[in-house]
Amino acid sequence: MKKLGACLVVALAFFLVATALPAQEAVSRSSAWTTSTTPSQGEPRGYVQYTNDCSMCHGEGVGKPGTLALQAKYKGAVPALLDKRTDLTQALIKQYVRNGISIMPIFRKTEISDADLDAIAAYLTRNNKP
Amino acid sequence: MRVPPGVSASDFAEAIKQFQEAVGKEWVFTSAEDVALYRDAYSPLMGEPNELVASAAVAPDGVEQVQKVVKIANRYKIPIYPVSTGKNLGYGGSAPVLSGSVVLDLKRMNRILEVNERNAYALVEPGVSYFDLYRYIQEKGLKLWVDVPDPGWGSPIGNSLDRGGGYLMPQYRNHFDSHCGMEVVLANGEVMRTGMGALPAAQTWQEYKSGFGPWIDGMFSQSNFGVVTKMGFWLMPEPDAYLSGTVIVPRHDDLIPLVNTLNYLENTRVTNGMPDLASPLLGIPMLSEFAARFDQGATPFDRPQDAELTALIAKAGGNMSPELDDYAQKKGIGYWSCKLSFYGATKANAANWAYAKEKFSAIPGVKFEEGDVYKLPLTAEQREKVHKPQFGIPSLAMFSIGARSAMNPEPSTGHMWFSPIIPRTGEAIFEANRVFAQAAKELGLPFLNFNLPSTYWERAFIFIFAFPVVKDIETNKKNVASFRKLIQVAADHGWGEYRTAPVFQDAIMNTYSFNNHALLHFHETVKDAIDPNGILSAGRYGIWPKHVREAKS
Amino acid sequence: MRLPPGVSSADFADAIKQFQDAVGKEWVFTSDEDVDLYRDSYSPFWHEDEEPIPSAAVAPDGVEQVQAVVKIANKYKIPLWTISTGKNLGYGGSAPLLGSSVVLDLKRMDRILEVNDKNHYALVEPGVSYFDLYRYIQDNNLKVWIDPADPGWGSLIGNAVDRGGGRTPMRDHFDAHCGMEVVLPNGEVMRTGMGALPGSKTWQQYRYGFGPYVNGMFSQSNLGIVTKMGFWLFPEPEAYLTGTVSVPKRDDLGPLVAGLAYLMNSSIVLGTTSVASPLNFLRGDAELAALRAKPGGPSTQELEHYLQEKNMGYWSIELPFYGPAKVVAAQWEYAKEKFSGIEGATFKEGTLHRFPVDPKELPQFQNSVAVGIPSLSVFGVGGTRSEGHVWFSPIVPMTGEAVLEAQQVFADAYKEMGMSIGPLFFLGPASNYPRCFLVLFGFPIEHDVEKNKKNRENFKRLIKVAAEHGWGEYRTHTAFMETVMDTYSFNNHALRRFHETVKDALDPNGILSPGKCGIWPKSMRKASA
Amino acid sequence: MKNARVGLLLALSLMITAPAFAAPDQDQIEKGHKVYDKWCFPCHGTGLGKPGTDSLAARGQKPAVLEERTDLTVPAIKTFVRHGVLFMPMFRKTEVSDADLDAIAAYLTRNNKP
Repeated sequence: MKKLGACLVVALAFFLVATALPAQEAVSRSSAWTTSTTPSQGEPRGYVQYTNDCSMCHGEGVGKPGTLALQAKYKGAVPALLDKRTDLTQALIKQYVRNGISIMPIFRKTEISDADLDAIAAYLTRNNKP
Repeated sequence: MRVPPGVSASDFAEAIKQFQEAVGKEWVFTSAEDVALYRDAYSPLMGEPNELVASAAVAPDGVEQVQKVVKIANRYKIPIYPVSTGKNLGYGGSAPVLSGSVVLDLKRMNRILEVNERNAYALVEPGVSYFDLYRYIQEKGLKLWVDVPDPGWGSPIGNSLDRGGGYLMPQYRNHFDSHCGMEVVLANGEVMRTGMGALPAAQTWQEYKSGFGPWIDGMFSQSNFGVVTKMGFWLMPEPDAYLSGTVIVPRHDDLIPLVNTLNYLENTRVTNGMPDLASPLLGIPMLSEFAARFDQGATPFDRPQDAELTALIAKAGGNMSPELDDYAQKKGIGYWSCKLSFYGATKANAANWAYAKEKFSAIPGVKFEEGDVYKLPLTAEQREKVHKPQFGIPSLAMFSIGARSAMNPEPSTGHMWFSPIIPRTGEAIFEANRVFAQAAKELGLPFLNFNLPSTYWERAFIFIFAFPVVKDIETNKKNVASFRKLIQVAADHGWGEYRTAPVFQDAIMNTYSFNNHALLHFHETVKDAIDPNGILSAGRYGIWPKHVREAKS
Repeated sequence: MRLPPGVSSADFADAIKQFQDAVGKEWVFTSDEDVDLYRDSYSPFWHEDEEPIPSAAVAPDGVEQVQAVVKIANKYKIPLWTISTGKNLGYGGSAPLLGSSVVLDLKRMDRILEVNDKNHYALVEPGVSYFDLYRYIQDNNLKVWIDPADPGWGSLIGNAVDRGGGRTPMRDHFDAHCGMEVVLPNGEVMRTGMGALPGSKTWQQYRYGFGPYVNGMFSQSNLGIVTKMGFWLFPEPEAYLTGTVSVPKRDDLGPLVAGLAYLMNSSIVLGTTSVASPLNFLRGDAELAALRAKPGGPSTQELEHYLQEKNMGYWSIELPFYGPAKVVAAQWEYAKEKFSGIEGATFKEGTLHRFPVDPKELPQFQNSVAVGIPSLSVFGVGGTRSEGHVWFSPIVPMTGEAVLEAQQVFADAYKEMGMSIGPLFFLGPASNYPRCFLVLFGFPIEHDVEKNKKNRENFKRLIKVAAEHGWGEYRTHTAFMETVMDTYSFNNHALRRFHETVKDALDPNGILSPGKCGIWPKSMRKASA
Repeated sequence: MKNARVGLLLALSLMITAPAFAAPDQDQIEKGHKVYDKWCFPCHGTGLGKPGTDSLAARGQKPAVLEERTDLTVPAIKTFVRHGVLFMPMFRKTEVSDADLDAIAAYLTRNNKP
């Protein structure tokens, strides 16, 4: 229970400031990735979550089917890398994560919590023009 | 809200309340929107009324919580369906076999309890993924490799219980075989440890598999006899070096001695990585280069763009033809090839490869290509270049097979794997191709001209191929029907599937029918004894609890 | 004639008649003289009334006959104790755990059904011994090895289902099996793995089949009678080489064992090795005896010095390498490199043998089991006055620390029990299993009631001492099965209670091997605490 | 009870001197040789790692190899096979049948002086 409480607090805190992304956020993750690396201390949470949950398919480099698929779909009209995009909306991101698309499957809340998804959405829309 | 079969709405509401007390309100999912996240993203029944879906999901965060959930389920006779990471796409994902079951989602139990470098093992919970374990090991700088399956987001526990495979040395790439020690919550809610773990002060739970008395771990693989909450795995020490080399043979019939020699070399541990069969002539790529070809913007099918060859292949229709043999000889293209991998000391790798060449030299016209030599660990640059699972690095690259790409502009929405086990002989490969090509013709399926098996297991082949899942219900229906026919065709030839998606589990278990289904009846006797209320994973791998069997008959 | 517990003499007489109808009169043994042949030659109860002697023995010659016998046993609730070759001496031999059981002797089922030297496997019946299969392979000139247990008259099936170990790369015998045929307690015959698929082409090539993998349930158990079993064989390699690594100091054991674990886990060393010390072989040496006689015993430095003077290491391991001649040389070179980090380590290369081995070389092998040739040389262990032995066989971690700790703990326990010990107390912990050490102590059996009583008490005490330190027995004599199973008690004996639930469901009459590994049928179970 | 019986049997077998018997035929001896090779040689043969031979040698028995003996009697052989001695276990009739045992005895007594 203590753990859940901490998580909720972090989630709430994040929600309040999500529009203006804090440069430094204390990442006190305790649920989904207790056992894994965070990219480096002090990175924004959305970046951390994106790295852990999305980049193995949508990242840079070889063997990234998500990036390949978007390259094939848009043929360079928009960047194939999700985190270079400036046209994604938070609603759309959530739609894909929770419903899947093509061979991208659905992600459950035990994999990517709503709070994590908010953070990812915030990260991927950080450079959007207002 | 959907209610599990045979459970009253009021009982279910009561159970949900108790689940909430057990795991916390936020970890019981009942809204249609949340429960939909547990659908099988690759379900061939997607959108049909008989799609297999959950009524709710419960996500405990520890073994005590699992025990509580199981006890509540017993009280109200609620079918529950454990998933670990729920990412075995193509084999069922996170959806239950019995619609209306409550999914027991173990993803939150993602603790890495121990990684021992000196004795090379790990003890983990079911929610730990290959990515998690890999990152943990990297972060600690341990000289250990994890044998990963193609999709790195899978769970070592889930994959091994489903008896999946990988790429490293034989004893590691057979994932169930590489486990050592289990903790299981039984259907009555009791927690049990197997092997040396049953000894309260055990020092060797992850070092000796079978303990004392009957060794029952296998009962919890591909089954519904318990919820595995911890499991140990033997890891591979990082080798000194890696070497690969490719053997190329010129004629169709050379596949037979190629496989025989390969078996000798693999069974004596001369080559100790996953052998990789291919056909330069027919354009069948190596498994280890399959995904990389998408990155190169090419199709995975790699053969000379030559009209004469295309015509000859079409004419041969998957069979032996002297013209194809002649063409291969004339153009100097190998008919078959096999890439061998060697993990070990630099000099031993070289000596093993030299010996392998000597053995293959008995095949007239054989050629050899020197492959990669890496002193390990890999440099950052090498890591980008290699087929990652062969170096214990998890990846998702294999999903390129179905994703949109240059050669696949209209991607599928998923796939289901047809995966029969065939003998490890060249003759069996030829026969399987003949049989399945004939069946495909009869079923009106588009098929590759020839299929080569995978070599995840050291003593048998898997003749695996993917059926696409698409958005169109009619096409899916037809594919499901064809899949069922192929199960029977395979069984008629003595080939059984090693694993399958829930939709086909009954059909496949039915083919394992020796002596009037003695094995299934045995499972049912055990099931009724240890899970009298039939709450765990009803129907998984064809094993149904008594009340469902009686209702069916 | 003895009667099985709870069976009337009229019923038993009927059953015997029916057994005779099933297997032939000459293969049902009821005379005292014949039944005595089923006694455990190494029984720790010799000359005592508790010695479990069977009431009769039945020897079927095929799976249908086994089924018939099991069905008769069910009708009259007669306990059957199954043996294959009955030669697991030190672990119970051919005698039952429960006195007056009927022994089901499968020795006559000794058919070698298939040996495939392209895919390297064999399919055999339970009466086939290592000697039998070895001869068959030699006679047919097949290029495959078997992995014999130390005593070559053992059964491949019996040893594997007892989870015995050997010395070659296929030495984990249960792990090396592939596919079973089992007669269940209800008399039905079942095949596991791919064997459940009628007409299967891969029964001996893929273990698991589809659905739960149940084979392990039939090892060290009483849930079924295994009537056929497949085994993976090692193809004859080109060569075999051994190399011995010796290290000078007691504390070098840690890095020595760590290096060994690395080589084994990397498949560089593929066979059994044991940690040895010359101190065990120099017991008769006067200088060592003098050192040991010192009050408080010799210090580690004194022992190290003593060995140094003799130009001997404190510890050594002999590493076996299997493979092409050039490869085994390269592996040995690599191993030397790995161990050269230990200061003062010395290396001695053994003879390289090429296969097939020249018969003239055979006498060079003290124990030919390491190259797949069955033998009985292990029986030299008892010495010339021994009347048998029972094995105490705990599993300890594969670390130097664990070995040193186990030596200390068991030496203290021996002292406390007034038993004599050598300087290091036990012979080498061995890597018969890939990831741990097996420590074997042969407890002598004598035909002396008082000594045996004392030894049994000591044996039970050692089981408990081991368990307290987290070391469990991997296998034990029938006399100690209950005590050992008692130590595997996690969560109030959850594992045994699970076995009991399964036992009751599969064998409601409790006819198969009651008491095996501490698993009793409901009717004979002690009220649980 | 049973143990007393064994003792008696042993005693009897040792007391009885080899009775006069008809010389066994050559077929029987050859069969006995085969059975001996299968069941006795691994422990009582020549070469390294033969505990039966080692044990008899350590006791001062000459020759230590059973096949070279000329002083064994048929009842003694049968007693040892059916009752064991020291660490040699007894053998069941499913292993060495009575007919096989007769043959072994014939083989091992083939060179006895009449």
